Amino acid sequence: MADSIERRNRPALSLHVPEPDARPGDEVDFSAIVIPEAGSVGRPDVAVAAAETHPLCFTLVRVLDEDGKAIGPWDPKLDPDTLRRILRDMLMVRVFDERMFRAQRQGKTSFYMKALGEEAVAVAAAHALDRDDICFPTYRQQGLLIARDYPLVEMMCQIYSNKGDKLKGRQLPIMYSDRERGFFSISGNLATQYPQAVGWAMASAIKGDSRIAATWIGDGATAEGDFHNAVTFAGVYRAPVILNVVNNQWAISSFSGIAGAELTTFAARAVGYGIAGLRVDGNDALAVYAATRWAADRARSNLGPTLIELFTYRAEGHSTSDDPTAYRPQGAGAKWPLGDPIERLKRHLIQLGEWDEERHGQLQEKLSAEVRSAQKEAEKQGTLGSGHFEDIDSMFADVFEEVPWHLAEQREAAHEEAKARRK
Amino acid sequence: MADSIERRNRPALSLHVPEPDARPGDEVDFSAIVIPEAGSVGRPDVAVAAAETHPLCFTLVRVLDEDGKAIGPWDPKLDPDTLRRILRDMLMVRVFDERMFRAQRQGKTSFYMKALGEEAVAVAAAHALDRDDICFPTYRQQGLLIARDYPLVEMMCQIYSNKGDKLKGRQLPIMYSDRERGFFSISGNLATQYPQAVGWAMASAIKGDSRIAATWIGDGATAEGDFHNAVTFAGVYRAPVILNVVNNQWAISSFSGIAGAELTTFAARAVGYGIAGLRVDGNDALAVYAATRWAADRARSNLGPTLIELFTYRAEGHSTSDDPTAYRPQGAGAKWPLGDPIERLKRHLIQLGEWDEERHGQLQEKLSAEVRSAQKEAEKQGTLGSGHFEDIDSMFADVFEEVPWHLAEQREAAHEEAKARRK
Amino acid sequence: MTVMNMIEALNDAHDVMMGRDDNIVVMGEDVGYFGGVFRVTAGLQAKYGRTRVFDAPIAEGGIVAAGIGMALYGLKPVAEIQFADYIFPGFDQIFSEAGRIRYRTAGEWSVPMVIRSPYGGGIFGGQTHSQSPEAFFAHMPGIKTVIPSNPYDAKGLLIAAIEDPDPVVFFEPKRIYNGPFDGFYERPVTPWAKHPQADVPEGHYVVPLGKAAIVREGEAVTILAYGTMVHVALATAEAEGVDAEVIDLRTIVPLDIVAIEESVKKTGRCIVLHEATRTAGFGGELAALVQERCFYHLEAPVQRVTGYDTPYPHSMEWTYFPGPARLARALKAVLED
Amino acid sequence: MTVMNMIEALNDAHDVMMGRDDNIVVMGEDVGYFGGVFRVTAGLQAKYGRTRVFDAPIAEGGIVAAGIGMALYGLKPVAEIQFADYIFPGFDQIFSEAGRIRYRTAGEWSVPMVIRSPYGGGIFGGQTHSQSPEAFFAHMPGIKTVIPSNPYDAKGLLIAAIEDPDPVVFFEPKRIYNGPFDGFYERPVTPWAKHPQADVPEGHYVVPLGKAAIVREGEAVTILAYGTMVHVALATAEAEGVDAEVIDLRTIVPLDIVAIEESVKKTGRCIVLHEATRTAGFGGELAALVQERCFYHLEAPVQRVTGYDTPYPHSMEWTYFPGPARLARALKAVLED
Ligand SMILES: Cc1ncc(C[n+]2csc(CCOP(=O)(O)OP(=O)(O)O)c2C)c(N)n1
Ligand SMILES: Cc1ncc(C[n+]2csc(CCOP(=O)(O)OP(=O)(O)O)c2C)c(N)n1
Ligand SMILES: [Mg+2]
Ligand SMILES: [Mg+2]
Repeated sequence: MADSIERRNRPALSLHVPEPDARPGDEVDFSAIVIPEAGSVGRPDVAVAAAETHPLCFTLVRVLDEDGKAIGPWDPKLDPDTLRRILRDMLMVRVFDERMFRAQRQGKTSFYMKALGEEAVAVAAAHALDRDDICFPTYRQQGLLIARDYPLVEMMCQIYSNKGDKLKGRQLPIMYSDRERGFFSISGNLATQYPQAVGWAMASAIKGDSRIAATWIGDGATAEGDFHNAVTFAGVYRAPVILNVVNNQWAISSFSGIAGAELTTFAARAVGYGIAGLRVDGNDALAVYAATRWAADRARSNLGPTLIELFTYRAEGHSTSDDPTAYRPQGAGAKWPLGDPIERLKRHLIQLGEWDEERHGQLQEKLSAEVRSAQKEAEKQGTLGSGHFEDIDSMFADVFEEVPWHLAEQREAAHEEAKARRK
Repeated sequence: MADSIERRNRPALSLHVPEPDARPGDEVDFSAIVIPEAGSVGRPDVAVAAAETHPLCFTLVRVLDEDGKAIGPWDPKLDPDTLRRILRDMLMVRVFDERMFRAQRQGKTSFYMKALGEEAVAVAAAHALDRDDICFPTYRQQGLLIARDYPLVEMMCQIYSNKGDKLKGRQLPIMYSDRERGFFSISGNLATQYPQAVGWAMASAIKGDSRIAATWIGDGATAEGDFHNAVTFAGVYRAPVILNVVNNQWAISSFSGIAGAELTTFAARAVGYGIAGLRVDGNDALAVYAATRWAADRARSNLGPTLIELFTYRAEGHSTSDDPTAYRPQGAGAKWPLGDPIERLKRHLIQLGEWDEERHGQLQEKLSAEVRSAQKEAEKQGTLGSGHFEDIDSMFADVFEEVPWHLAEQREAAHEEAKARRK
Repeated sequence: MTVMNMIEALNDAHDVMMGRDDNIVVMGEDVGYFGGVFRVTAGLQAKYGRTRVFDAPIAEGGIVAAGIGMALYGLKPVAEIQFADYIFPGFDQIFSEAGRIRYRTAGEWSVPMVIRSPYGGGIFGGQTHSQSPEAFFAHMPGIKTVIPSNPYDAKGLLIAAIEDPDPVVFFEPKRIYNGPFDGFYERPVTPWAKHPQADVPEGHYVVPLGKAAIVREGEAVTILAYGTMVHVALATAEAEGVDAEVIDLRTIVPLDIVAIEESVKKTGRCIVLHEATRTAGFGGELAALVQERCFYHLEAPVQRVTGYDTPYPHSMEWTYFPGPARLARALKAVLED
Repeated sequence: MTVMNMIEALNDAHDVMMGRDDNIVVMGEDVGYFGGVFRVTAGLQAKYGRTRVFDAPIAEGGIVAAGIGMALYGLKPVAEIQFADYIFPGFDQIFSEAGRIRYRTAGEWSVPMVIRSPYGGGIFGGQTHSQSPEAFFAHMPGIKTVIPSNPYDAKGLLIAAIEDPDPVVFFEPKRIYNGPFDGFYERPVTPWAKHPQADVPEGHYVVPLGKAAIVREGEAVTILAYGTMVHVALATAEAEGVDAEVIDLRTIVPLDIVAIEESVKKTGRCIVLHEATRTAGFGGELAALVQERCFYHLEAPVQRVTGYDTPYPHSMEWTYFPGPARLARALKAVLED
């Protein structure tokens, strides 16, 4: 056995507990964040061996520079209409979020979550994917639904759990589901969707289909075992799936260091599973589009999964239940060095001569009007506060395809209880 | 949305299911395995940043060359007595395994698992660790107990679940536990010990202790969520723990490709968690010793965890319940290019002039005699086949520290049932 | 009709269904080339190919989750969990996901999936190869739980489970894979060959989920059992010369409440028999239901005969196992009451 | 004596114990700097330092496993699982490890650890912030399960749990964190302030595990409840003018069987009340025990009043919740029988 004596000369051990750079009262300080020049990162062919992508796990794929110019090999060279559509969708997400946040504050629903500052992550990806590729999102990818033209009224009815709610008041607000648009039902249980997406992709491969799957997870939730299960299965079977990690650097009150980001990147996880990996400026819609498209082409060509870390920042609270000033400095979001995805794409379009402040103002107006009228429409069907979805038979439906005797008996009892109450 | 038309020009997807190079009837072929020269891999200072170790995750730390010479910076330069002790312990494991395997075949117990060909993994590590460092092993690290002088009779009584069994017949054979020697109870549930070891190490750091933890897991079990939990926590809190992955290339009938080893190494997992990683020739006792010592020094110096992949080969069946010729070529073990850890260390000692065939033969004799007499001793206390541990009160003890009423009632009923049976 | 043991019958159920439906895929640890540690999937990879029958990483959570994803796509995954003792890493995906997806999507999506797992004791498997965790699954909305007791039912129930539109947990009492076991462990083991329920029809047939079988008619007392315990109940009734009615529940969710009520109202006495630990076991649910629905017919309290509330001890298997001696004492008590 | 709500009482229990015992460490998601999403650990990190109170990665399995490792070392970890709905990734470590380590090592090692988790419905939390999974834990050998119903008990029981030598799962009914809730949801919410059980002694005191409290004496019927449901039982008894004896179980394993038996033998009638889903819920165990032990005193079947066997529906919370209307109907039934 090694001599125990020398151990005594060692320093006592101590536990390292990661702490963010700044807490309430401190100055926000993002100076430690290394930001490579836009266009400075090479773009490997989609057919390269996974290992050749691993250097890209330690940098940032960026396309838009400070003046809004698109540069370098990752520029997807999108036509102005597509660019305007992406801008429009991101702006719609923001306007919609703002409105629904207020609706919650007005007691019209129990809960809401914004994607402020992260709109590019979902919107640009949606445009890079094929329309019939399936998405296994988290609660912060409402941009996918907006980009795939899910009616605002449908979204609002779900948020209100009202009579028009397709999900019959069963799900927490924003836990949307829309099979028609390839948007899988959001689960309250973090990370569960990640390995499910891999299973879906495996099935697509088993059947010789050509549709792929894309899934999203937050930085915090990567700690769950389901993350490991997903990447393991994706790697072993080379499943046609895009594994997105949305690193907005915060869970609820805990920062990404508590999820393991102090000494490495989330993209670097790809190395240990032998799959392709990319680390991307998540506030650069063109970079997100290009990376997603690269991974989609790779998956569709039967070359397996790609892990994409989307480096962004959660500019506001985690949800309507959260006040971020309790654990991080006020206004941290505004100081985020990678800027605002909407402003950046707007600047790009203007710089191309395809957009201007006036049209931007008009668009904003138009979208606000759309949202307002959708809200009026939705509220005709009630809100959680007044006129929520209520139907005893429905409460017992869909537990199983058919209602077994014990649920039928309980349904009967529920009806009688309701009668008794009315008296 | 991206144009769906072009998708139709894509090849249909297909599922990749990993297959080993050879199945029963095929020729064993290990030619694909890349084996760097002994001594060719550099040894970084224990204080380097984790990232600087990552190149070592894609090679093999080796010390003993073909002629049994120890070469290169990883040579631990052990004195002959220590070398002989390691040789003795490995040989003891082999002799013991052989004997107990036979005992199971003779119906003296229900189950047994050998470590044939992997003896260096546990034995050399035990000698590199401090005596009071704790081990969270799997069922294949019996070498830790042998190296820490756990009485053979104790081991056998546990294997026989007999009256002398310290664990009172409660555990499957070989699921040893010995707190005194820092050997944590083996669980039937794979991977559970891995995050527990990290928690123990975190506690040691919290208390300013200087003891570290070491844990082992098989290649197959790395797929469990507990593996991810362990490495995540170890990385986040920089816990003083050595995370060993024993890659013997087989689970039961499934090879390491099913665990994700086709396109990367298990050591490479370290990269994505930002911790140190080493990949080691697991059949080279000196390399195992040196790597373990490097990781132990690093952990004890408060520099955090190291993931060590021990590259070896499971030379025989998974357990007494398994016949490997059903899924891999006969005699694959004998052809393993990294050889036999006992033969290699023996050659080294002989080459140093510190050992010879005659003494080796005598040692083997002596160890066999020790095992035989221990077996006689143990069998005086019975075997599972005849005279296993049986005590109704004990069956209800240790569920909780104190026996609550419901267990007391059940104990009473069990006594009455026994009485009724005797009639 | 061919004589099959339970393993052959389960293997045949896979074969019959995979031949009929290309969407059925089989995955699990060691189920591929090797055919499973209990050989239930033997030969299937050779016959149906590696992309329909394949080994999975050792990650029960991943196996269940991947299966859910495949079911969402439109496949019918049949996943094997090597031992029921190892199903728990997949617990969250079964409970929080498989069991709720149809509900939370208002029927937009569903998870037709079967999770098979060898289960129960009697093989000296120690704490982690012997457990009977059915009660956990019976408590999960949206999950059906099936436990066959013989080759005929095993095949028919597995086919029904595969054809079911909802997730089904299918526990296979491993002690009776190769022959019925009645708890008289000192007697020579009997193979299935001599057993009537080992005559298994070729091809497709169904034993419907939710239907119990009255395997012995009687007037004195009703014994509710499933899996291995059905054989213990039958043998003990014989040995004790008790006119017991033995009901093989076969499915515990949904339960065949009609069969239970009719029998208990007839006999006025009831014993619930299971191998699982007692407290909060499924026997509690059965006893509660019986006294709720047959209270005025009961002449004695419903008795539970179960495993003890301890881990399953390796060497003391026969002291732990709820065999004929334990059941006999309960029969005496319930009949004397 | 200070008036405290349940959150303050639980926070105080941590504070009192951490001050007395350096080996107590607190970990969980958001419990450190922020003090927990329900503020139960507020101020503890500032007072006891970052190595004794710290945030954990979002990995409930890792939290439980690391806690087990710490307990094996000799610390006393108190881990928070943010919502009981999210405890399932840690299920295997609780069931297969924490609950069995003392047994499988014949006492060589043990796991003195507390796993706290906010639990239950009534806050419009939807399917995944409302569940009551106690029955799963009651079925685990080696695990104790505690559910307080008021600030005084919450502090005393948590101290007892921390001092207990075995692993304890401690469920905190989040609906009554800030005030007792009796199920009359249309009435104004009442704070704890006015409640006698909100008078919480300073410093150390213990409410022993395994002891129930008779919170209302009565002759007509026994109502067994715990957590939020205790308040529903009391209010309903008043509202219906029923002479009910209400027992707050406080600990479901180990159970205070003496209190239950004495009461039911006195009243001859029994209702079991819980929020959890019905089938294989803990109410089944209670009903089974009562009829086993009090059969000849029972004048009516034991009734179960529970949540329905569906996921917890967001908008229909008050139709789902087993409130006064449901209990009143059961009271009528059990008293008329
Ligand atoms: C299994 C599970 N554990 C805990 C929670 C509670 N919870 C909800 S969101 C959240 C933070 C998630 O952070 P991250 O993954 O980074 O996603 P983000 O909100 O930043 O998009 C937590 C802890 C949960 N929903 N599920
Ligand atoms: C959670 C769990 N799943 C499955 C098993 C069954 N099982 C026991 S050993 C084994 C193979 C383990 O292979 P590996 O991790 O490579 O370890 P090795 O036996 O090669 O040392 C399996 C699948 C188990 N014991 N626990
Ligand atoms: Mg985040
Ligand atoms: Mg292995």
